[in-house]
Amino acid sequence: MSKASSYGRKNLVISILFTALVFFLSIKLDPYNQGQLSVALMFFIGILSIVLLTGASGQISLGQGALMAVGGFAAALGILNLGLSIWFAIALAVFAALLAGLLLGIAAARLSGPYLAGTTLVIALAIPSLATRFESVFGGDVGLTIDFGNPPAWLTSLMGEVGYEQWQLLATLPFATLALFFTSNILNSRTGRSWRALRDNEVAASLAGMKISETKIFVFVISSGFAGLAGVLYGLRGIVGPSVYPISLSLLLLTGAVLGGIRSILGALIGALLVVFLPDLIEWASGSFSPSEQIANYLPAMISSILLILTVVLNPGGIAHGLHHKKSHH
Amino acid sequence: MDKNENILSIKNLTINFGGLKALDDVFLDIAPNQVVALIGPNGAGKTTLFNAISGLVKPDSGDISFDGKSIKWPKPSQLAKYGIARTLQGVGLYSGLTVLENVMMGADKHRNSYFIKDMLGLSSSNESSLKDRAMDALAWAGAAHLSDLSPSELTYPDSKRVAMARALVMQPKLLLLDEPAAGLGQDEIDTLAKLIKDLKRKCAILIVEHHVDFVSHISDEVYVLNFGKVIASGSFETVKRDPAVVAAYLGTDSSNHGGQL
Amino acid sequence: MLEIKDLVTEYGSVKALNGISLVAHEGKITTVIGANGAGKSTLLRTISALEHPRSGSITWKNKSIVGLSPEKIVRLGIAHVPEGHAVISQLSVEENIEMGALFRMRSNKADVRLAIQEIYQLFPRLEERKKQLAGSLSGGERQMLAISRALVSRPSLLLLDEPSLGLAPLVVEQIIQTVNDLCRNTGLTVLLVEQNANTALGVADHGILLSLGTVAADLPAAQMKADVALRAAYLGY
Amino acid sequence: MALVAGVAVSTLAITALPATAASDPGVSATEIVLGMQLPQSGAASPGYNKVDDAMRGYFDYVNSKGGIYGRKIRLEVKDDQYKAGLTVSSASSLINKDKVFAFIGSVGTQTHISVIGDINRRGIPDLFVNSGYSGFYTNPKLYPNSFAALGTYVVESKIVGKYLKDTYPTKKIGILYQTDDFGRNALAGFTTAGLTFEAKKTAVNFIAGTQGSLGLASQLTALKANGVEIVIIAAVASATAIAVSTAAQLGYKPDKWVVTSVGSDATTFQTILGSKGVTPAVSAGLLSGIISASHAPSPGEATDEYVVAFKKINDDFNKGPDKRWDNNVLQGMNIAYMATSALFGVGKNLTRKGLVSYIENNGSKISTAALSPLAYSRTTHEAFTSFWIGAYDGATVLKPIDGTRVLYTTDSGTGPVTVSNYVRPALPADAIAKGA
Amino acid sequence: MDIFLSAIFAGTSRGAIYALAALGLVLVWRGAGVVNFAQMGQAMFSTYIASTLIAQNYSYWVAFVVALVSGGLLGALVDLLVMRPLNRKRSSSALDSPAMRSTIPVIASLGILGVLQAAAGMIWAAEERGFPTPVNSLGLVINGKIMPFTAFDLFVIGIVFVTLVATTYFFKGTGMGLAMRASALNPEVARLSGIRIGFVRTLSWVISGVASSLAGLLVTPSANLSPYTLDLILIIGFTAAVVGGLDSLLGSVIGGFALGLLVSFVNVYDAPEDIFLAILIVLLTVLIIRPQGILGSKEVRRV
Repeated sequence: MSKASSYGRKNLVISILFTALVFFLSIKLDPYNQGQLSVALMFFIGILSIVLLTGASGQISLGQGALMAVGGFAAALGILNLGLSIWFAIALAVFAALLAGLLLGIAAARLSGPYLAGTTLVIALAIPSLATRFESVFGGDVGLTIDFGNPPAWLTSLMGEVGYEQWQLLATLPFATLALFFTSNILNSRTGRSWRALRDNEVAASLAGMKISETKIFVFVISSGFAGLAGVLYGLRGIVGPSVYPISLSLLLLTGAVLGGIRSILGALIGALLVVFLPDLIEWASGSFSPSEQIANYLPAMISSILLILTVVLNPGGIAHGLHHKKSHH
Repeated sequence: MDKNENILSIKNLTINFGGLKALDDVFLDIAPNQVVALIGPNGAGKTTLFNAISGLVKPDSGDISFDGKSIKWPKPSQLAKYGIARTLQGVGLYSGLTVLENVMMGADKHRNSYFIKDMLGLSSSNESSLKDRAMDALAWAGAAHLSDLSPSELTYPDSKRVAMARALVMQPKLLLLDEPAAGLGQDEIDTLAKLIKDLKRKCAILIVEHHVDFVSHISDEVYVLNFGKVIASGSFETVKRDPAVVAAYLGTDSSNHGGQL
Repeated sequence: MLEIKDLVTEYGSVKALNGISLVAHEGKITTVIGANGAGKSTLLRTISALEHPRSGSITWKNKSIVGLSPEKIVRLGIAHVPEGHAVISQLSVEENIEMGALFRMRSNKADVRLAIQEIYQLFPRLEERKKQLAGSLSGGERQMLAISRALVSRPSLLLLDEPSLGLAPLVVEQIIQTVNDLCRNTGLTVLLVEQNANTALGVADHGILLSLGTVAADLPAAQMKADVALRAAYLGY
Repeated sequence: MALVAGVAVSTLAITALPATAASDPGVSATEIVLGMQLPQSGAASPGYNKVDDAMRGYFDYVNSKGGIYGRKIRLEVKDDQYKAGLTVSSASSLINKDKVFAFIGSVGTQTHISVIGDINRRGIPDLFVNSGYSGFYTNPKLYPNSFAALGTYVVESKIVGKYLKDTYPTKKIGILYQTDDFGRNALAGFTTAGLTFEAKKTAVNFIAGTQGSLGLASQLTALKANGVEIVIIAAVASATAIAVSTAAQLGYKPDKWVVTSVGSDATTFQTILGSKGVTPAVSAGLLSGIISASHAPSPGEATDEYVVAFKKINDDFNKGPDKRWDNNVLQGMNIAYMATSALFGVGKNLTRKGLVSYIENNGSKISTAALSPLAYSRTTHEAFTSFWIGAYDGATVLKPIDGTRVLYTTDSGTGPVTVSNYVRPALPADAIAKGA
Repeated sequence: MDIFLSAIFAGTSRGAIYALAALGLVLVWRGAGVVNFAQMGQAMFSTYIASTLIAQNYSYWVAFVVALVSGGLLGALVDLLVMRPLNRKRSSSALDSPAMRSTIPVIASLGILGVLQAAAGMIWAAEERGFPTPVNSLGLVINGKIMPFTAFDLFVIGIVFVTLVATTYFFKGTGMGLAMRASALNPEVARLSGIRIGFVRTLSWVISGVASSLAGLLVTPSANLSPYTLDLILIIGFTAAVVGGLDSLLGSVIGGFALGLLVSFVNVYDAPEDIFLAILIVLLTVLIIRPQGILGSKEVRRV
């Protein structure tokens, strides 16, 4: 029984392997795919926030994009007004998102199902509109420009020339690793266990001593922190603004989460890779019968929507569930 | 019996649902290491009483004291603190957790202060102690071999064992069992009776049960509810001959009970 | 005649019915009694197809009804009044009654009207309260309403699940008597599930005692009423 | 081997070096690859999704005539759905997968801002951006490789603002603008020109894209109630159509409507009203008299040689799903025309640095269908700093007011508005500008 | 005063649209227990069909009827192809928990929305379109003043009320309506009463589909038709339905008009940028203070 008691060590090993794999890819891939992979890692973090919120605790959110925006804007303001380095700005972003998650969580903890879905959808609409409301602060529709900057000297002296996409990927990697490590620890520990218990049976969970509302709010807060982290990294690709975090981003992440497997960390990774690389995949696959431009443009949206419906109807556990199959998952 | 000796004491408990009196001036005392059974026909208010004790229903009036201390009616999440554990009708296992995790949930004290440690993966020692306790409880319930299964893979009697283990692992002073024998075969009921007799050494037990034979074997004291009232209490032998109880169970051919429409 | 043979119904891995065989004769009241958890409700739910049997047969008027949907079975003249005053409390009394006749409203409107009138004669209180929401009725009235909802379909077999549940003895008496009268006057076949054994056996022609999903006794009602085994099943002596 | 001086580049262009000398990505002996980003699908795509097809149509025409010094132009187009997050990815795809030599004609301020920094950092030419956002062009040190395809919103509104102030000194002027960079830039320009707007009385705004769901009636009522006699609309064409038709329903007939060039496409206006059941005659009537400004000829000017030539090329070479002749098609054609001119201008030795340097130093030499000269210089990368003011006639053609076209010039700052006497050079016979 | 009046008028005419959208949501919530986020996608799709017919010179009313029929068909398809299999699957699914049971249909409906928008994009999205009104859309004259309120607005409000009365009559006065309410409130008792709840559920999807395509036909004259224009209507319609009480037809209509007035007043007296924030605040306030909405019944709410 000593094996599972050291879940932290196991997760550490997995996280290190993950880092090594991505690092290897960062050297092997072409710049475009380096960039795509870095977006996938950002989405991975964003989807992990859904795995925590919806997968683990059973609360749906169609507004994770809004929390990503909170993270992005906080960081941009920190960088542009306080002159923070991107690293401090990222910390600030997570903190701001945690705070926003607290506010939203307090409102959301009383809601469930379609009510929660609809309300978070309105939130996803309302929060980015604040950017235009307070244009002088948030830069209006144009937003605020920030980026990863140039790779630091120590890195180039270590690795030779580092391309912009490669640097983007390498800068994202530690955060993705941290998110992976933290999430797998959370889900495999008593914290995750009690969140899942809450999801499966509120009455039994409260009889076991859990405070239902407080816990739901707490999950919202933690999940928001991850969303904020994903949001700032996504913004650091060049811009933080309403057009970076539209409602469709929230829905895209949810699609990724469901396709991959809403209860699984592996599923989050699969889902992130899928939604990022699906358009490339379709482009590659449709090369032989070259559909008209208009059809080709809407093909990724069509295919991912169909996959979403099929997943929900046929295999709600997602791809990861299919992979784990009978194995009881965590 | 001195009321200070009682682990649980309820007085004048009344609950209205709309105009309906679900519980009417109910009293109940449980001494330590005693098995008290709550019986009565369907709809008599047994589950409502259980729910009131576990804080799932808010009484309109009445007092509850636990360990001699009068407390305001508890919230569900405080039960564990007071040392009360409960099984649910229809078992109520967490479907997304393994058997072991279900029981570990019972063993856990649930304070968010563990979060940072958990997130950093530093809670191994806590985890292993939780796990050891959970495995002990499962072993006691005869379900250790099921620890890695998911609740949906269990047979009904097995899931009852797991539910018992989950309640027991809380090390309660009072265990509330909701229809533990329902859906079990005779062999399994006998095993259950043994378990409960064994358990009695550790805590007091309040049990809602229909299976009278089972009740007669395990209970020290029986309360009979009908129409939200305690119509009889005492040892099973005395209670079962009480005309009011017989009438409640078998119906009356010529009743002089007041009609309530 | 309703004939059930070797019926097995499972909830997950629990065998709620473990090989039940019984017969309910036409124009008679057959009562199924037994302690809670004996499988009484499951039996009725399996007959009306709310549960699917694992094995065994159910025939009504010599035709198998296994595999039909609940809504088909109603059309065959089998009406089920489930446990717990199953009315829809957000609908009015009148609507609750009409609901039971919707499926034949178009084909036989006149008879539905007649059936509703007959029900109001049977339960005048329901007519007085026909515009009220069913939720505002007392327990006894709700039970009457639930039975009315079934009767309005003009069934030839009535499956009645614990009509006494939570009702005062006087009311139980009244309801059971009404059912008795119906059976005697109209030739309705009744399968009555009751925990309240004495009352049920008081009116029934035949009694069936269930215990842990099996038939423990199958006797004429009067004989069963005198039987000591019965007491044991309920009170352990 | 830094070829910094523009003169040197031009000289090299004349000396016939072999085409293979170039080493930048996207250019080979036989091909020049250009990349474009725009919303081809999604809410912001209608109208704009015609620009790329028009450009490709013109390039195909050029290719059919032998290309540019033997190099065929290939236009790679990426759909970013007007979502900045996707713009970053599709830019990377164009840069790294398609290995484009330069970006051209990218549509959208909000989206282009997400990649403009990166494109410039990589030294990739960012030609003729379809955004009037002055922040992209007025400081070439910030974005040395980015050049506009439009006059900035500020320039246009300063010119129109001054015209209104001079022509209607006593009229009460109001503005309906969409709350985004375009609407607010325009508002700023009009204010700089000396027009005064009081919020809620003569300046009302709406959220871009929501006019259908939220309505414009309350905004127009406010203008009407406050006696506004001249209404400026700074919004996209579809919103213009809704605003004008809503006002007609409200019985609000201001003396003049003034519509910024972005929102005044006659085809869009008529198509939208047409599908509402408004006959072309009626919608032409609604359009008639509306004041607008343009740097280019009106697509309806049947006698303009550029319009005639481009229309013919569009008919023959545009393979897009919707090639109906309108402002968007004209704009696409003109961008491709300008690009062809610049590429010929650089010469056979085509490098990124060379191209940027050529455009920066030879702005006035690059040929354009516009009636305004190109303003590209080392101090600004704005395209057009001149506009002419016109009014729609009954046949949906924007015509100079009083019959004579007067070209006004200004800058994106606070400089004065002056009259320009620029005369557009004649169209080359084959409609391909092969350079000075 | 003029401004105030016009804010009321403008709000009322918008409100009628929101009311229709809210009605459509309530119909399917009552009939099938699903909040259908794909609803305005269905409306958009059937409006495109109408628009295509009109472009081919069919009369408005032919297109109108075809759109309503195709709206109903779409509703039926959604139920038969997605919701029914989902219902069958849900009891045995890997994600079976009370929280997920109400969440999964929401995700499915978002998928349907995505399919409809992509399909409309593939078929029609190259150009932006408008959509005609069947009646005069010039402002009404009151006391010599032209109001921001047209005969078409009156027509829309009329249709809202006809729909409200018709659906209310349908629910309260017809056997099928009774069957529909019964199967939503208590499927088991409904089945035991001989009601074919599968059919009844599909029918409620059909009716909701018709109502939403009606909303689409009536809103697009003031919006331009594109695959995405109606998304916002759904969000406002959802808020209106929740404000009114998700299970009350009359409540949803009241909620719709309330939202219309809210939007209009924020627009006139504050700033358009605050509209979404105002909607969020109203939604949260209602959910916290009176979760069952203005007219919703407490028992049915599933918060």
